[in-house]
Amino acid sequence: MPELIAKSPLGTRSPLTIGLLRLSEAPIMPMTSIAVFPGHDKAIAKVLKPMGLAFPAPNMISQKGEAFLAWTGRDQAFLLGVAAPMIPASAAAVTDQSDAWAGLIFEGPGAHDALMRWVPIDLRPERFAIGSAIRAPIYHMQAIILRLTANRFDLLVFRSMARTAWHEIELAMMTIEARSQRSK
Amino acid sequence: MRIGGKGLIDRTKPVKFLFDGRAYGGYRGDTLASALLANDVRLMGRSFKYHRPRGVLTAGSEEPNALVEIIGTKNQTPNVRATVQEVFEGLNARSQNRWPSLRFDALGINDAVSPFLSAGFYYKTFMWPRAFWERIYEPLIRRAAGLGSLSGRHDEGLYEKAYAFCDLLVIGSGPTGLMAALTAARSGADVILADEEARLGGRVLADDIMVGGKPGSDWVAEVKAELTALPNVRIMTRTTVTGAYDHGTYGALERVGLHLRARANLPRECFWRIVAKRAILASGALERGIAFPMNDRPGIMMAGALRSYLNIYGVAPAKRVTIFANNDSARASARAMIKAGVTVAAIIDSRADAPMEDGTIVHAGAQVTTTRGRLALREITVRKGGEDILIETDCLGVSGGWNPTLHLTCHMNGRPSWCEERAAFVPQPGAVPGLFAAGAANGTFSTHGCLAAGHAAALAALSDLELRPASVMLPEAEDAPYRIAALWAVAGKGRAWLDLGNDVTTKDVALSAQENFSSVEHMKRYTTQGMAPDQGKSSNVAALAVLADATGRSIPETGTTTYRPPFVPVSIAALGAGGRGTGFAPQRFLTSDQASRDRGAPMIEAGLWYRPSYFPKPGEATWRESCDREVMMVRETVGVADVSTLGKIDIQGADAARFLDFVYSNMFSTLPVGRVRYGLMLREDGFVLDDGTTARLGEQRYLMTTTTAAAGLVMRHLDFVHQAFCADWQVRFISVTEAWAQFAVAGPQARVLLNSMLDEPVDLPFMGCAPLRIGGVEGRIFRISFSGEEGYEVAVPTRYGEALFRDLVARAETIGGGPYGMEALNVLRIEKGFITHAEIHGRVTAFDIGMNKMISAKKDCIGKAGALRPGLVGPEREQMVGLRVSGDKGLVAGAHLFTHGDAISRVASQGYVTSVCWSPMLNQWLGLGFLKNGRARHGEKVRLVDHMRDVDLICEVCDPVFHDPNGEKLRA
Amino acid sequence: MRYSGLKVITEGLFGNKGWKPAWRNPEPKATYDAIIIGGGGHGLSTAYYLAKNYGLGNIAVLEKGYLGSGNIGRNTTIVRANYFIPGNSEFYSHSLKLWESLEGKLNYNVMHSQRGQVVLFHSDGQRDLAARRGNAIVNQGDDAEFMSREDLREEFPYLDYEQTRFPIYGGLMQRRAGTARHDAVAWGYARAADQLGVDLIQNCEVTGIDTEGGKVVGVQTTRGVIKAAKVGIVVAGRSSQVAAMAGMKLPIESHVMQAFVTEGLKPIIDSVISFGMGHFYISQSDKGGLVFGGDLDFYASYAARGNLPMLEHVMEAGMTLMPMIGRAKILRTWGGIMDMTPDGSPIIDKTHIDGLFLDAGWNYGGFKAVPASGWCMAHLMATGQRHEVAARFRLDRFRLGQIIDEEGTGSQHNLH
Amino acid sequence: MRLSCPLCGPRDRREFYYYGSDDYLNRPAPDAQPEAWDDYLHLRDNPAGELKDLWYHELGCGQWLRVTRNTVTHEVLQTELVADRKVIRR
Repeated sequence: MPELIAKSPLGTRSPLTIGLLRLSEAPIMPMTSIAVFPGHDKAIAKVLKPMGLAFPAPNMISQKGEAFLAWTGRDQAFLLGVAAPMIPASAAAVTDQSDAWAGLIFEGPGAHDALMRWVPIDLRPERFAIGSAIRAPIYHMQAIILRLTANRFDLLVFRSMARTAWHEIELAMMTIEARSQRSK
Repeated sequence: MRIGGKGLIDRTKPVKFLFDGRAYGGYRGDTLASALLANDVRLMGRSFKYHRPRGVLTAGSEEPNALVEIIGTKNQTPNVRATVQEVFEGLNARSQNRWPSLRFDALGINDAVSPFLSAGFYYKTFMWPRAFWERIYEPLIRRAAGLGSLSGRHDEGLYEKAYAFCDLLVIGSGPTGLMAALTAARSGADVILADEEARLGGRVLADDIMVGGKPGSDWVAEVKAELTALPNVRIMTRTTVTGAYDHGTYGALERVGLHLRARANLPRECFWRIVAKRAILASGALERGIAFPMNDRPGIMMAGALRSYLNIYGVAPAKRVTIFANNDSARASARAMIKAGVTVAAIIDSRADAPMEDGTIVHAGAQVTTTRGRLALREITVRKGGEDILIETDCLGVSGGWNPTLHLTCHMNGRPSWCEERAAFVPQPGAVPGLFAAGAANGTFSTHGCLAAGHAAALAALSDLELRPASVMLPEAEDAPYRIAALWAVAGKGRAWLDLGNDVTTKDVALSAQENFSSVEHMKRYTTQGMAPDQGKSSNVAALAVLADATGRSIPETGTTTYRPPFVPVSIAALGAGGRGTGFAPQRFLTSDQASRDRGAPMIEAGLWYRPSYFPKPGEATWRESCDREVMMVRETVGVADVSTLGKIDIQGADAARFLDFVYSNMFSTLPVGRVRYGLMLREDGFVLDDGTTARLGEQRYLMTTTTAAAGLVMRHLDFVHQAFCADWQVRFISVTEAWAQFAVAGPQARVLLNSMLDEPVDLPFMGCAPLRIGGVEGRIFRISFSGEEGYEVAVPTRYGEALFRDLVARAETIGGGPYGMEALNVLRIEKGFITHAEIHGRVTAFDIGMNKMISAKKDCIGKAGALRPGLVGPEREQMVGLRVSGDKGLVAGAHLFTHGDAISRVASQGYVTSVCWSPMLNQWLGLGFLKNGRARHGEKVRLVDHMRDVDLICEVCDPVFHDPNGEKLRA
Repeated sequence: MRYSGLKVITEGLFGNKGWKPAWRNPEPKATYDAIIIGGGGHGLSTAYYLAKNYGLGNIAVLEKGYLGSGNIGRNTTIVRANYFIPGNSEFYSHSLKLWESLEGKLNYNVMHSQRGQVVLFHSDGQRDLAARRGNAIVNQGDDAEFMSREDLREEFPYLDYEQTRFPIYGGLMQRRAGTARHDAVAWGYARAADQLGVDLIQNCEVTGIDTEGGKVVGVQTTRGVIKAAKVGIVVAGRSSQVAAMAGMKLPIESHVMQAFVTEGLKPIIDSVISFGMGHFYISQSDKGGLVFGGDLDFYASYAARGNLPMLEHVMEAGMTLMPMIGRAKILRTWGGIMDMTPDGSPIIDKTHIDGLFLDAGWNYGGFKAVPASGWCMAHLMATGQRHEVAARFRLDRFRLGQIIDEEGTGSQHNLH
Repeated sequence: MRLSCPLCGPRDRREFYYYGSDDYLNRPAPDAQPEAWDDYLHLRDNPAGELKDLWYHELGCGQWLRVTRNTVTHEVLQTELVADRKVIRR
């Protein structure tokens, strides 16, 4: 009987702090794609309601306690933080995505500035409100960008590209810090 | 020389720098040009073609003459404008395009033979003898041409790119830009104010203008303080907006660290992509010269630049200044010089009705007809009323008028229109949607006019943005009319330069007209007018006027060439920031990556993934030895390979089967649950798109696999087919490539290995699939094979991938097996005649690979109609065959095939080889290839020729399946 | 007037006053034997070869703007014959041979410089494809050779050989490939055609094509009706619009492709270098500017200007391949409009209208094709027969599936 | 260059993959004549002016868009989801 040890996408990498910014890997958490079949919105709403969730509008997150339902596409959302509920097979395609993505937590004042080195989206707090979820590139990579609280981004990239994502954000953190030191 | 009490430089911060190896002193806030002028250095460069001595002409990024190399510790930067480069302690600058030195340049000989180097002379000569062009003429030309030099070393500097967004982008911070930014900012708009210079203020500072009753610099400081305090304003200095692109996107180059000594992690430059809902072009105007004979000597500069050097840098370029102008604006230079204690020898004003000037001689209706001085201006000749006057002077400030800096308005093909009154082109309103040109950039030249225009432009933008304008008081300022009488060129002996950068003279333009290169585009291309580093910023309009004159047309009839991005040259490194090295594309790592590297496997790139090539063992000297061993290991015992890179797509829904029937050429609705089927996917044009196996996991659930290379392509294709043709079907799909780590376990001992780690023995038919519990983890198992041996693929959630790989390999090794890499995988599949994208390379049909029968007759599918075209089937097409040859002479992929006995020529080519390997099992070289009518030619000996690698041999055509043709091992 | 070094010197001694116009500005006649619509490289070379090879004296070239105002004046000037699919192989091979004697024939220095072009490869698979290409080139009778990584290091020391993303495995070199001064090609053909009596009529836009009973009889222009029994449409970039005047719908989509030039630099890049992974190719002009480009902007456009994403991608590719160019500065960027066909290969063919011929669909390979395109189009217009080296460039090949697809990307216009 | 994805909002052109004219939506019947397939796969009006074409929000939501655009000015007049189209029954 083999002993299968779970490993997170970045393994044992410790959090990185440069200046006021901090980058760390998020722990693996349950993540389920729920893709509603045409005409089954109500059936899904019925499943979500007891959980205190609603199917999110585009670019939005529905949240209740530990559970987040983040919009990820047309008639598609990712349920994060809790195990998937029972969903009738006729209502939605349910696919486990927990292992498909690497989660990065990027936080600190001005984190948006660093991220906007790579992301072609206006991520400033006043333009990218708490409760937003978008699909957007981080440089060449597909990503999901979530804003759950102020001064923090939760980033999801394909698991195999976690190191590239880390490296790129680290670069941005370094240059932002060097710029802040420039006048000194 | 430095003038006491003037300028905005920080005199408490002296800096030392080098120019051509000599040390000079300057102050923080100086540019290289201002610091050199302060040290009375006037010779700063050599011209492009004639290598004539040149000094600084301007005080801005439009500088055509004073281009230098900046020597860093690790590298050098060519063609840096001395007028833009700020000095810092230790700055090392070097003049360029001269040998052996700036003062004595051997190629100065070109100047002496200039009559033979007229416009386009090179099109008319150097043709004979033919072989001399590449060997003699062209190398000579190339060596003489060019300006600065690259070192040839990698640019290790740090660069970055970034995005920014705003309601309103204000380009330029002179009176117009500051007023616009202030108005918009107070009204709550989200504003970016960008200025090319290190300081805000533009010509308010350069001209030392009074604004609102106080010195301009005070007014600028007040506005700056207010803007800085506002949260909705972002001020970007040292930032040049370089291009206007579609839908409110602007490119901008920020000089982040170029004004400082190199520091760790501080980028040299940043290229910004600014998305603005509206923009105001407040970029001011550029002064232009007058083409009078010998107008290129060091000491001859723009009249406005004299004011910039004096008011910003506290520098007077000379002791005895003369002014030559056709408009009023240059008078300010004379006044400023006098006030600073510099002698103004005379003002030469070409207008007969030129106003007088207190305390200065004004030669009205006069022109400068020639100049003297070898390395610096010494004397000028002025013609007035038929008489020549000699004036001793070491600096001549010239003003031929002002051209609005409207370049950005041309970036979307807009053409400016001619304004006779201003003798200048002015922007076409709306040329760039959302961009308003205002102030001097729009032809308004008084300070009051600019302030008002900035305010008005902001109001227009606010109205578009649906923001209520806050009240802003317009400060008082001068409102003098702009009076000019156009003067483009002065007749006389000697060359009169238009384009100083490319050494284009009025004679060149006249010659181009004489030779019927009379369209403005022809003139530009024939003479190279406007194609130098300054892109004709100070010369294009005059050249156009000279051409108009030579062809007897008006300026509007003659037209204008257009300005293209970038407004100022932008380094490739800044535009390509992030792309260096591995940054060019994301790196994808397998869960087994570290385990493979631990075993010394060289990793190779495949579809952005890194995959192990082979796993060397002690004593193996070449990759072939390792590969052969791995192949035999799979054939004889068991091998383990990470195949997680294959694309995996989870397809669900009541219409999933129907959907697969539509996207695959063969049938999937008939596939039983728990079984796997090979599928062939076509493009709509009938050629093969991809292949792979698809498993039916449930009545309404399939798992499709794609090749590694085509995973993204297939996803896009499926999305298209679904959304375009059957969006209402009950089907949804999502990539699960990254969700599963999947390992091939192949070989006669595969089952033994698996059974050693499973609770229940494996019991799957060939092409079966089932859920699997392994080490307490829910996984999947598929009995499929890409090797021809009994094979399984085991999939577990990715987090367990590394552990499972290490465990599988360890177990395999206990029974004589082990891991195998891409090389062995390739040999195994060639032996079995399985195809990859080496075979299905986009020009191959199902017919070619012998799979025409896989296009089901019972249903429609993507590509079915396309595949029926006559050109896609038939014996004349090259069909896939096997090739083999015994002996140690190897087959090579890429070789062409010929009928034995035929001459080697394109027409005779019968096909080509796509994949080859040495088969350690069959002890011969095997190949897959395509051969005309190949299926009918099994057994024929054909000639294989590879000129690239000197291979010429005879090989045998055969069936492409070399190993286990009946699949007995697969089904074992 | 004949150009020569001696002439340059004698004219120089006398103030360059004696140079004659390079071509006349004739008024259009009422009737011509043949009309070429389009005064670009292909149109001018067609006219030249019609006059030169077939003795047609009464020809007009009608140009909407100025001569050479299309893609001949806005390309990256590369001349090569390194195609590998039959149809392209023989055609570009023929074209390169014509290039090699062009200056003498035209008495115009087009600065055709055979400085070599190397296409780099970055994997075993790419190496094998390069070999297949190289072999096809040699089989055709042209030159190609493999360069190892070590060979490359010696000749191009500034490439980033340590770069691990797409490491350099080797390259396929064609020594006879190179560059030419693009504008001069148009001017050389124009001047030579003019000297053979061809009327080059600028600022004359064709607004209609007149036919009678399935035969072409002439064209309508902004300068009046002009009659001719033979009309050639040679207007790459606007092919669809002009063909539509004759009721034709073409297998063409128009796309913009950008090109870039840096400020002048002392010689550093001697050959043309193409990056097999990054859609990037570069050469250095005689003036010293690095001239380079990449792929299409990829969206249908007639705007002759591009956008930042492709520009940045090309620069990133350049920085990956040869980081030593980082400090060179982009001086000018521009765009050209490409006739993109569904297989990436051109069309030189008759049309459904008698006497109306089409030369179009040059994708982004048009510059090097200028001599052979004119040669074959002239042959077709003069004889009514397809020239043997352009026999496969048929208009109906897409319907029939006789595809000439070098890239293997299929019937999507922008992928070639 | 920017396109407004009906789901994601205004986005940079670099997030999108381009296919071609929306002719690709008008798939002929399986038994249509070769000329119809030729028209579908190859022949294009290719207007210098207003064009409807297909873009894929590849680095975003994965939706195909039909964009109405001017090929001369690059002005975008409309974007809509291909999937929202009235599906042509095959």
